[in-house]
Amino acid sequence: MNLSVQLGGLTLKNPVMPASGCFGFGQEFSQFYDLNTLGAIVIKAATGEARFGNPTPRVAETSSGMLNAIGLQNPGVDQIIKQELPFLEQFDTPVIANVAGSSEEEYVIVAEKLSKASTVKALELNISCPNVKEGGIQFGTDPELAYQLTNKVKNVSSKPLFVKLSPNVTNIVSMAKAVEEAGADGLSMINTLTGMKIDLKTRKPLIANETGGLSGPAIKPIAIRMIHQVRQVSNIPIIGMGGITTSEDVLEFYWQGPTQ
Amino acid sequence: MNLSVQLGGLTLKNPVMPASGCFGFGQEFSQFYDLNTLGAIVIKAATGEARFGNPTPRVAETSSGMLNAIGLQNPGVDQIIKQELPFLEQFDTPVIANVAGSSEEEYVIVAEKLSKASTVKALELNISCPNVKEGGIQFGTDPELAYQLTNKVKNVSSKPLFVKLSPNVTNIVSMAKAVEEAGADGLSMINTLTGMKIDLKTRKPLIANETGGLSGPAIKPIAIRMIHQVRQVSNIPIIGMGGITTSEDVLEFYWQGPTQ
Amino acid sequence: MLRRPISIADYDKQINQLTIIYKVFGEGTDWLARQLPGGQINVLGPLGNGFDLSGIQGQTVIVIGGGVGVPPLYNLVKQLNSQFNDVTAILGYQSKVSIFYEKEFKDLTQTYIATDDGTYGYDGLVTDVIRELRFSYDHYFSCGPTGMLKAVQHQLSDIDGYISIEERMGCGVGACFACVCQADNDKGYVKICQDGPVFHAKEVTL
Amino acid sequence: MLRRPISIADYDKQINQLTIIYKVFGEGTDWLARQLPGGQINVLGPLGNGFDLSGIQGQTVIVIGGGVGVPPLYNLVKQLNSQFNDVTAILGYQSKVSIFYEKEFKDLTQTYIATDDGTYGYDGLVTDVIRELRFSYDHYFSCGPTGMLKAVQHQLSDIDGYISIEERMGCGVGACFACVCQADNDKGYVKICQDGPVFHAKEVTL
Ligand SMILES: Cc1cc2nc3c(=O)[nH]c(=O)nc-3n(C[C@H](O)[C@H](O)[C@H](O)COP(=O)(O)OP(=O)(O)OC[C@H]3O[C@@H](n4cnc5c(N)ncnc54)[C@H](O)[C@@H]3O)c2cc1C
Ligand SMILES: Cc1cc2nc3c(=O)[nH]c(=O)nc-3n(C[C@H](O)[C@H](O)[C@H](O)COP(=O)(O)OP(=O)(O)OC[C@H]3O[C@@H](n4cnc5c(N)ncnc54)[C@H](O)[C@@H]3O)c2cc1C
Ligand SMILES: Cc1cc2nc3c(=O)[nH]c(=O)nc-3n(C[C@H](O)[C@H](O)[C@H](O)COP(=O)(O)O)c2cc1C
Ligand SMILES: Cc1cc2nc3c(=O)[nH]c(=O)nc-3n(C[C@H](O)[C@H](O)[C@H](O)COP(=O)(O)O)c2cc1C
Ligand code: FES
Ligand code: FES
Repeated sequence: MNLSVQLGGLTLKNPVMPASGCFGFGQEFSQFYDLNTLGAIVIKAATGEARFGNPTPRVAETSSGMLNAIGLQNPGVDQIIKQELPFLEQFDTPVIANVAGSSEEEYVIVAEKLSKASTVKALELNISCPNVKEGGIQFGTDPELAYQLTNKVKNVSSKPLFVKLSPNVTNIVSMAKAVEEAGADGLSMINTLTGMKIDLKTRKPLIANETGGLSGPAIKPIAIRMIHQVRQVSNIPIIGMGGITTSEDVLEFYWQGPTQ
Repeated sequence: MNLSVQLGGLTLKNPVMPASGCFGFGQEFSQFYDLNTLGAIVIKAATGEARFGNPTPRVAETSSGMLNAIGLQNPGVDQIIKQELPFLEQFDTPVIANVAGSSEEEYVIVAEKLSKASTVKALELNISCPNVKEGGIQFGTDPELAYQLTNKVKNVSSKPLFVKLSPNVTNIVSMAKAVEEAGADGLSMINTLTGMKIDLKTRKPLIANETGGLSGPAIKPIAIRMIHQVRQVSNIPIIGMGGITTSEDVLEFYWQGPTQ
Repeated sequence: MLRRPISIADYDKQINQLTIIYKVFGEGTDWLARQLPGGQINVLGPLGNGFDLSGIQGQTVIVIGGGVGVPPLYNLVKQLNSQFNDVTAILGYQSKVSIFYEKEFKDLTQTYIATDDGTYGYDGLVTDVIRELRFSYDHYFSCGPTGMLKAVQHQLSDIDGYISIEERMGCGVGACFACVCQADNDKGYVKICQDGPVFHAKEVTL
Repeated sequence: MLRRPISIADYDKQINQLTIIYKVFGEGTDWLARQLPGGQINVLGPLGNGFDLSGIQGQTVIVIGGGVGVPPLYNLVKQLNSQFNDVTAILGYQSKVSIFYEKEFKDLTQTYIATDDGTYGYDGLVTDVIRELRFSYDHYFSCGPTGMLKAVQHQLSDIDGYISIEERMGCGVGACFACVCQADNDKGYVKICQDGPVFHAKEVTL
């Protein structure tokens, strides 16, 4: 059975790939299975400089889900290119690099550098991280800002560009349309929904950052709905995610018409 | 232990009440326990005329949650006052009536009629039902429309007015502020998040209405987050809901400062 | 997890035993099937109505079941027998492998089996069997997938009939309006969980 | 449900047996406690490091445990004994009722018990016991709540020490950056699940 898919110019062996941030830079999970079996590898968000991220606790369990507020911890784009990407060269699996930042300039610099790295086959523009004070999310909730940012990044990158949308919006369709018009080659849907958990002992938010991003099976119905809505108005590929844990889940996303 | 709470002018024995639509008009659950034990009873949405609601299937199970698209089925405000409210008079528990509609005029008429019913002690303005084509949700996602509607309803009603907010928005705080400025005596948070489930056999949405509202433990972290955010900027009472199933859940909401 | 609606297939008041028969279909029935003898499960019921057999005595009756609609008819046939009716059962299944309760029914009454794919018994639908038999009946009782009920309702429109219908449910007690069905009554609808699941065939529009 | 991080308290290579000791704290450990003999559970491990005892022979060693930090120290004391060290154990608990493994430790080595509320043994914290004893040690090993570790780290800052630290975890393998701790190394942090949970007391900033 041929499971290969076309994804905005890339050909993938199969439509299965890890979501950014859940897979580090690939080293850890390579001890558990052969990364060649994946359709693509999406690495953790890169920013212009190294970031330490948020204080701990950074994760909390919820019903059929979890909250995380890692806060984009990463060694910075230069270190990622130098120290992390070489390991991934050995696999016959395209690498998609997740691009983050606090300002338009930072996004553009990070995207430009990553798009020049030969191991990187596509970019995923993370305009939807809810876990850092400045950066990310405002680009993901305002179609105008999202359009501008996508446009600027597209101009400096020769590689296919996926834009990762935030579900924390009133109108997902207008966000999708804006970034498509700005030149996005595809969409990644969805990032996490902003949530909170209270520690019953302290009566305070359990996560040090107070809010965190909700992921897991709990949010799958929301992901499916948003992808369905966007699919009615757009034909560019969609990388679907949000609570995928079983093969049935894969099919539920697949039959929406997205790619993954 | 005195569990009584003040709720926008009402005094409740305790802060526990069912959410609108999950409790019909009280008759059914009165067979299972004494409705006098509740802090308040929130009845199903009333519209100007009788509505049959959406085609079936109307509900679907999801991980730690469910989708519903009942579509505001109800016998209409006049019938509710005549046929349903008399049953609730026997209980020493205040009734909060949920008000819905497709147009400003309809909301105003329904609110006016219900506020004159002696059994009704407060109104809950449902500007957040995601399950009917026209009506409800646009008022719940646009602060300007929400302000106007709340204001008009407040003018025709002498009873405390709670406005039920939709979580399907980018900025819950601006919605809360708008309705508070318009005169809301309190807020109900949250209504359901719009979601979808695919039937793996037909490859089509399982719910006849395609989308449905996601409720249950899955959405609790989102409810807690939104209540927390609104609590920072507003002091009016909040009726909290969204996935409350255990006493621990009650406390998690309670310690946000809302009333319920 | 939401509760699952399951019919009472049989009961024995002497030994306080209630029998349910179900098909492992998804997560809920899978969980149920993994429960061990001696274990406890949380049940809300009995809810709704059952087949009303008052006055149905010494008549000719046809009982039509499809798939998991078969079990609730078992106790019905027992009761019809005890009221001296002449009962014919017609049971439809997808395929030979999905047949169950054949012997139990045959021990009770004259029973015809049909399979969609013709791998056992009559090759076709229960409505085909009814057409071939060309008997005349005073009453019919049916339980099965909505498509089958609709066909039976149409085919036997001139006979007094009762059907048990299925719908996805929320509360099971009539409070949430998840399980409504259009009906020819003053409200225009019935709630299957509370008013049903058994209705007069003329009352509901499938 | 997310996986729960639990230390290996003891193991026996001959009979392929691994012992874990845990406190029923919330949903996950409650589930674990309800599993039956003969059942199977899904385990990912062993992950991370353990206490490194190479070269620690014939020395004086103090072992400090608090609450559920006690179990992982059991096998450690066994190993320290087998390497001819002179071991003192100081175990802190909230109250008399929460004490466990006292006898097991006393069978192995000289053991002091402290309780926060003074209902058993020494009335106070493990750091109070250490202060009273006024012995001198070559090394210390500690496992317990972060507050205790911090106090011990401070009190015994001039002794070569190793601490095992706790944090809420996501992946358990180093991929998600949930469990980082600030550290005095070139990256500025360690991942507890992958680089730890045991660190040299001088390396990490609690
Ligand atoms: C009044 C009534 C009586 C029934 N009696 C029996 C019986 O005696 N034996 C038997 O095997 N089955 C019976 N069914 C069907 C049975 O309820 C479903 O097969 C079962 O709910 C499937 O649950 P699941 O978790 O295995 O499947 P899933 O697909 O995992 O269930 C997901 C959700 O869909 C609902 N659902 C799925 N299929 C149906 C269905 N056909 N009807 C209603 N809800 C459904 C479930 O209740 C659940 O909420 C009856 C249904 C109704 C309405
Ligand atoms: C490296 C390490 C070793 C441990 N070894 C042991 C041991 O040997 N025996 C023992 O009883 N306990 C041990 N713990 C603590 C144990 O992991 C927690 O008590 C347990 O995870 C609580 O889970 P729960 O489902 O019962 O509680 P819940 O509060 O329901 O758990 C909710 C979530 O919080 C996490 N969590 C809660 N408390 C802690 C905690 N103290 N540390 C890390 N995550 C936590 C859970 O893993 C889960 O993801 C260890 C923790 C770590 C980090
Ligand atoms: C621990 C963790 C870290 C994440 N980090 C990132 C990130 O760096 N960049 C990003 O675009 N998304 C990040 N995400 C979001 C995921 O990529 C994904 O969009 C989300 O988790 C929903 O999918 P899931 O339910 O399958 O996890 C992170 C999620 C988790 C749980
Ligand atoms: C079956 C069903 C019907 C509902 N009908 C209404 C309604 O008529 N009016 C309303 O304001 N909310 C309605 N809701 C939303 C609930 O009142 C509540 O806001 C939501 O379900 C979240 O709370 P929960 O997770 O505790 O169910 C309905 C929810 C369900 C599940
Ligand atoms: S299932 Fe709620 S009304 Fe029937
Ligand atoms: S738990 Fe994921 S990095 Fe440690």
